Amino acid sequence: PQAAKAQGVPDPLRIATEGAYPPFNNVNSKGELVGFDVDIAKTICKAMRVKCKLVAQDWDGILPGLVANKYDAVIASMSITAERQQIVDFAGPYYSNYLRLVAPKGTAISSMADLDGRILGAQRATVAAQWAEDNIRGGEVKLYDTQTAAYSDLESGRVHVLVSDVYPAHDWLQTVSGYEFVGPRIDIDDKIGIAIRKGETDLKNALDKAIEQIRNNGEYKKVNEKYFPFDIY
Amino acid sequence: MEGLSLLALGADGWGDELLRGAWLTLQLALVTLFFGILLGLLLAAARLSSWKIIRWPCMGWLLVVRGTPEFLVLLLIYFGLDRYLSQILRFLGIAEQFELPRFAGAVVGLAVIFSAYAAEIFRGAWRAVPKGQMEAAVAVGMSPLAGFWRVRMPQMWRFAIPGLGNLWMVLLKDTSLAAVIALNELLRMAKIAGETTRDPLFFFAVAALIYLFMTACSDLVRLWLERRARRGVRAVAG
Amino acid sequence: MAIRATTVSASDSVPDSASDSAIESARTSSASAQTPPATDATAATGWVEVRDLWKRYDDHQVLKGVSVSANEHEVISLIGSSGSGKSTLLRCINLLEIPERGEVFVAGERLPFGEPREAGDKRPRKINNWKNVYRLRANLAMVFQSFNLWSHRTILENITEAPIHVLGRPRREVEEEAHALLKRVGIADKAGVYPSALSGGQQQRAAIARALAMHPKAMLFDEPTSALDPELVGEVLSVMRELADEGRTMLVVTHEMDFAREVSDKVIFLHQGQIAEAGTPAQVFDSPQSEAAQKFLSNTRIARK
Amino acid sequence: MAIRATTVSASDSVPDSASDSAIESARTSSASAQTPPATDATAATGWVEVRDLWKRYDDHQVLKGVSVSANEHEVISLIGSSGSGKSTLLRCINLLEIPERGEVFVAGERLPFGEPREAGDKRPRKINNWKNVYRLRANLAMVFQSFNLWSHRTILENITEAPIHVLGRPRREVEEEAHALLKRVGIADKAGVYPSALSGGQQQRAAIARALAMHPKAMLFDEPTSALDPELVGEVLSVMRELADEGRTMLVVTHEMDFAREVSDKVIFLHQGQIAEAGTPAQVFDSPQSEAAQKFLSNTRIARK
Amino acid sequence: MSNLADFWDNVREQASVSVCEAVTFATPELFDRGCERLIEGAIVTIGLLVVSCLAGFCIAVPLSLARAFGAPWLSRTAWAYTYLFRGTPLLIQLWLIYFGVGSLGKDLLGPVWWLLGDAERVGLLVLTLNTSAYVAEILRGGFVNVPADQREAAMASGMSPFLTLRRVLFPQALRIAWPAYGNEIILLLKGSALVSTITVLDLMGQLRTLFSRSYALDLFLYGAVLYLILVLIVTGLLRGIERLWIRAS
Ligand SMILES: Nc1ncnc2c1ncn2[C@@H]1O[C@H](COP(=O)(O)OP(=O)(O)OP(=O)(O)O)[C@@H](O)[C@H]1O
Ligand SMILES: Nc1ncnc2c1ncn2[C@@H]1O[C@H](COP(=O)(O)OP(=O)(O)OP(=O)(O)O)[C@@H](O)[C@H]1O
Ligand SMILES: [Mg+2]
Ligand SMILES: [Mg+2]
Repeated sequence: PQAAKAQGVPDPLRIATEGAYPPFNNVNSKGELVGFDVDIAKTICKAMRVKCKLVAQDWDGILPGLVANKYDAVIASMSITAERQQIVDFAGPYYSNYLRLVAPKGTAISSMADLDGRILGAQRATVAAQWAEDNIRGGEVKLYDTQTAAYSDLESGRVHVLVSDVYPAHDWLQTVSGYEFVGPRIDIDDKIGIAIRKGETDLKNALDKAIEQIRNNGEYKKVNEKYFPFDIY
Repeated sequence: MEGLSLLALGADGWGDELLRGAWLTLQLALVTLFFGILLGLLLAAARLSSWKIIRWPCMGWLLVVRGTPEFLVLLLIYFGLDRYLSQILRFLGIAEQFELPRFAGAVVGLAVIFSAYAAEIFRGAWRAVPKGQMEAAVAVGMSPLAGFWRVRMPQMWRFAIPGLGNLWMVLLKDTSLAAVIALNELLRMAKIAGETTRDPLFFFAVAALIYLFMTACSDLVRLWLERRARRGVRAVAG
Repeated sequence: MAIRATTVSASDSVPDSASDSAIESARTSSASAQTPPATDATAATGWVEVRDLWKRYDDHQVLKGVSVSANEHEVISLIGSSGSGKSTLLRCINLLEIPERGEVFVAGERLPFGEPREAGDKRPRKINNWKNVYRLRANLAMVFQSFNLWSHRTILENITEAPIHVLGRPRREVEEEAHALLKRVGIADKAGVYPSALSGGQQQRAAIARALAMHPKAMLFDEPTSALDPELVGEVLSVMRELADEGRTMLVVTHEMDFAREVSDKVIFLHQGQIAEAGTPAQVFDSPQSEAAQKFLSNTRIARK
Repeated sequence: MAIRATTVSASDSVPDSASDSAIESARTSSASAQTPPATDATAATGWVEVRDLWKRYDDHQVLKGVSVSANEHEVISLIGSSGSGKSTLLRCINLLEIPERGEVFVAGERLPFGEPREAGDKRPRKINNWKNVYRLRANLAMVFQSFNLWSHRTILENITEAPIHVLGRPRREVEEEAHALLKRVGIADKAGVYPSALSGGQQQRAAIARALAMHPKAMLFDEPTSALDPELVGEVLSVMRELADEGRTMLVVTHEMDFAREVSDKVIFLHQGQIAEAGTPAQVFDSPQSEAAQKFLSNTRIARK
Repeated sequence: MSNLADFWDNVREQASVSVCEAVTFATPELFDRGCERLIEGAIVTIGLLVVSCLAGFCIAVPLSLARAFGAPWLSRTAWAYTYLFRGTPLLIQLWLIYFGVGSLGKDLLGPVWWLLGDAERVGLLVLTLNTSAYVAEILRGGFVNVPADQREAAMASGMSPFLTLRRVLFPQALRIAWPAYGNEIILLLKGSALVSTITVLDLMGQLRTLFSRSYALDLFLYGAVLYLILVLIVTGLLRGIERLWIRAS
């Protein structure tokens, strides 16, 4: 590939991620950041021939921090939404997402109408929550700070059904028994991108190019397979 | 058993991460306490000033700081201070870009919050010192400042320490706000560990124990200080 | 020592309270009677003097134009019924209370508060130059009616506090002297305890010792013997006589008529915020002119004897 | 009224403080001199009595076996030098301080604290039946040396507080009486102000009025005239005479020897925690037996006259 | 019980609608879009504050007495309680009770589930327990600093300890403790924001939900202003009470 590193890309490139969203980004017991997002970030940096500097940053401050130039990019499974695009730009997407409902085994839900009168849970500040708020009329919606909290309330029975990004839910279902995906796949054309400050076109171009490059040379596939048995791009 | 192995020190467990978080929490809290008390005394003095031109802005400031959610104060100070300092430095031609260290940013933010509450406590303590005590001080020719240091201040502590003790406890836990500016203190470390292992409650419980340990130690110090501050005062208890 | 005292008395009649000479001169001052030359129209005639003092709390006019002048060596007793404004007068002299109207002179220096006032002007007065006030107060020790010992300091510390930190004298010297003073007032064994562990009379004696330790040029005593037994009253009386002989000016509020008669050069009878009677003890006690004084004195048991 | 008083005096010599009869009997008690029959070996002989009282602060033994007995109608003066333990004795009588050893009787009732003790036993004593103590205290008003007015209540409220809330008397009646009392002590115009705005003498008078408002059977005065002018001292003296005539028992700590001589039935001279001299005023003042008393009295100015 | 809950829901809805109608002419467009939710959240916050404040105070008084005057074992027990709640973060308390104890489920918890099944009730419970611990410590500081002679005067006039407490110690202790108590109420008001992490839609809960939709930082500014207004009201009330007392000293 190119000999020189990409133009307009800071070196080292400072990247923020949340660090509490397994299996995409989390911290392992050695204190290292790991997960799909993290591996992708490293792969992208390698492709751009710059050094990576990853920081774990609380979700609430992650966009303000980007705008205030505390780091240059956010790779944290952030959906590209119109609202976010008002304050930041996105490169990518680097994967795409759809939603599924999760419920105790045997819950009879085959269509949206079956959700009436049930309590639905979702993680706040996710597209799942947005979808639930916009589309659920007959039921109540509860919003949780973390995915784990939502799982926990599903187990205690305070909520009946979860609506969740498919991959983390898939990951969770591997670890428990008694719960399953129910109802249809909810496709909302959710694309996950890399947030950068507005107007940094050079960086955006470089990132886009790098994503394309790792898609082509098989690096992406390697990372993908490490976490999921299916292609999530 | 499984729980304990989760807490192992080193690569396999979370013990060292949590301890590092706790250490950061302690550092943040201690440094903030120092500056917070100084700032709090100043604010209390301004608040009690007989000049409206000093008193009113001070009251406004206290109201705004106490009225705004803490994490917002911290965000504003960390991100705002940074920008304005940069502008000033650029204007002076000293440096192109200024980056406030995260630790310093957190301390400034927490100290601003702490001092706003401490000011109120000092004000109450100020008033609680019997009037005759200060009169005796100025009557021997002490300036109000000298009287303040030598008479009012030592007597203020006994009224202030219970309230400050509460504030210290609040502060120790408010350090978790620093997570907003990417400092991995104890509570955030516990959160991260909890999310990663999908067992947040266990790590919260462990964090709670660590907090309890820290507060237990500091409470002993507080009780000692309180007893000391009450020396010479006939006890009402009993 | 003598030389220093002279230099001090020459130009600036109030010695700088922070310097050593202040103490020296205070100790040896019996030699130097200094009334400064009257440089302006309002110059004082006494070492401590108040003129036409008016003081009001809310709508209760406590002092209604009181003038008192005390020279060096002079002991002035203030008598009067309870609530007549005696304590308020003392507190105005060292500006613990700021009068609405009137002037205060200490050591011939006009305490700088505000402009001269019209009679009807009711705004509270402000003090212009506080520095001066602090300096003068160090020469004007006060014993409070309620003692006001510092509760966070031991008796010894109560006494050494101001000499060390206001006058800047060396600790060792001050402590030695404090022990001597405590012995003199009879509570040498209480040096190390806190005021709350003292009986009323012991607190009063500690307060007197605290005032003495300042070697002030003038002393303001507010009922300094109220809590003392007769034996100690006699003791304090003799201390005060010595002080007067040393050239100190004293203003003493007291209810003990014997005491007033025996120790003072001048007696002032205060009645409802005004001076109803003033003169030598003989004049005031034996042939009072005003009706109020006659009534007051005839009702006291001493007069009855 | 008379009937009620009789019923009260018949069986239970201490009237129930919460009922109306308490006040009535307190008011009309001059008729009924009740010393209860001596039912046990330790029965008291006086209305207020202490026996062999020992009290220590830390390692300072203040009282060393003091016994005092005061009958109804009796006024006992406690004199003695400052720090001799007079206030401590009064405070022990209504158990504000708990003595290590000794017995306290009020109204012939043994105040129930602890078992009789061996001489060497130094453990602090505990009180068994606090209820009794509260009941008796309501009949045993005290005027403190430092007045102790409640700073968060006006003067009027200071006076009405206990009659309303301890004795359960109707507010209107108590307030009327309080105004009358304030007038009697000459501070009727201060009813609505807080203690901090009062002069020393006014505070003392308010404290006396507060004690009087309880119509107690016995009163403990700790230097009740220390802050008063001679005119007022005479006034208070006459109030106390009236009280004594009404059958009230009084224990008065005082430094005014005239006062002690004129008003009291018995004078007790306390010296270093022990009774050095006791007897009628004439006995104590004119022919003291103990060396301490001789020295004390010879040093007072009164003795000198 | 359910009547009260219905009533509460009604108040919330109607008040928020009418408030928003009243202010809409003066407020920015972004605020208007979220107005009803924000006001509803603010009302929930006020409800939480008022109830937990009152209930917390009632618990705090006996606790502080035990701390200040109780026998050693009593004092130590009370200390352990206050220390447990002051020594751990409110967030952790909320989570341990809501998710932790709550995860035992409806069947195991039986009647307790009524309390633990509902997020708002858990929030109220934890806020109450938490604030009672802080207030207890503040009041204790007041009690031990009342001058001893004030108490003696009360005892000498025959007051029982309870009466002494009610008429003398308590008013004076409260006055000493007042500024610190004011602090605590304000801290409680803002601390109550944490109940949003257990799904309560208080002011902060609504705010964060709205924010997650729009990412408009201005929203937080509006939220801050709403909190500020609440604090202003609380401060005003506190100051008013203090004024009444200052007259008296
Ligand atoms: N709380 C206390 N702690 C320690 N010592 C005390 C305490 N209260 C009093 N004392 C000591 O006990 C002794 C007697 O005190 P008390 O107050 O009874 O004296 P008194 O006879 O009333 O004197 P006075 O006439 O000065 O009031 C004094 O020496 C005093 O120092
Ligand atoms: N802080 C205050 N606020 C309002 N009124 C006050 C205040 N201090 C004193 N007074 C009033 O002023 C008057 C004079 O008080 P002052 O203390 O000067 O009396 P005094 O002559 O010293 O009496 P005493 O002999 O009783 O000490 C009294 O009527 C008193 O009520
Ligand atoms: Mg006075
Ligand atoms: Mg005494």
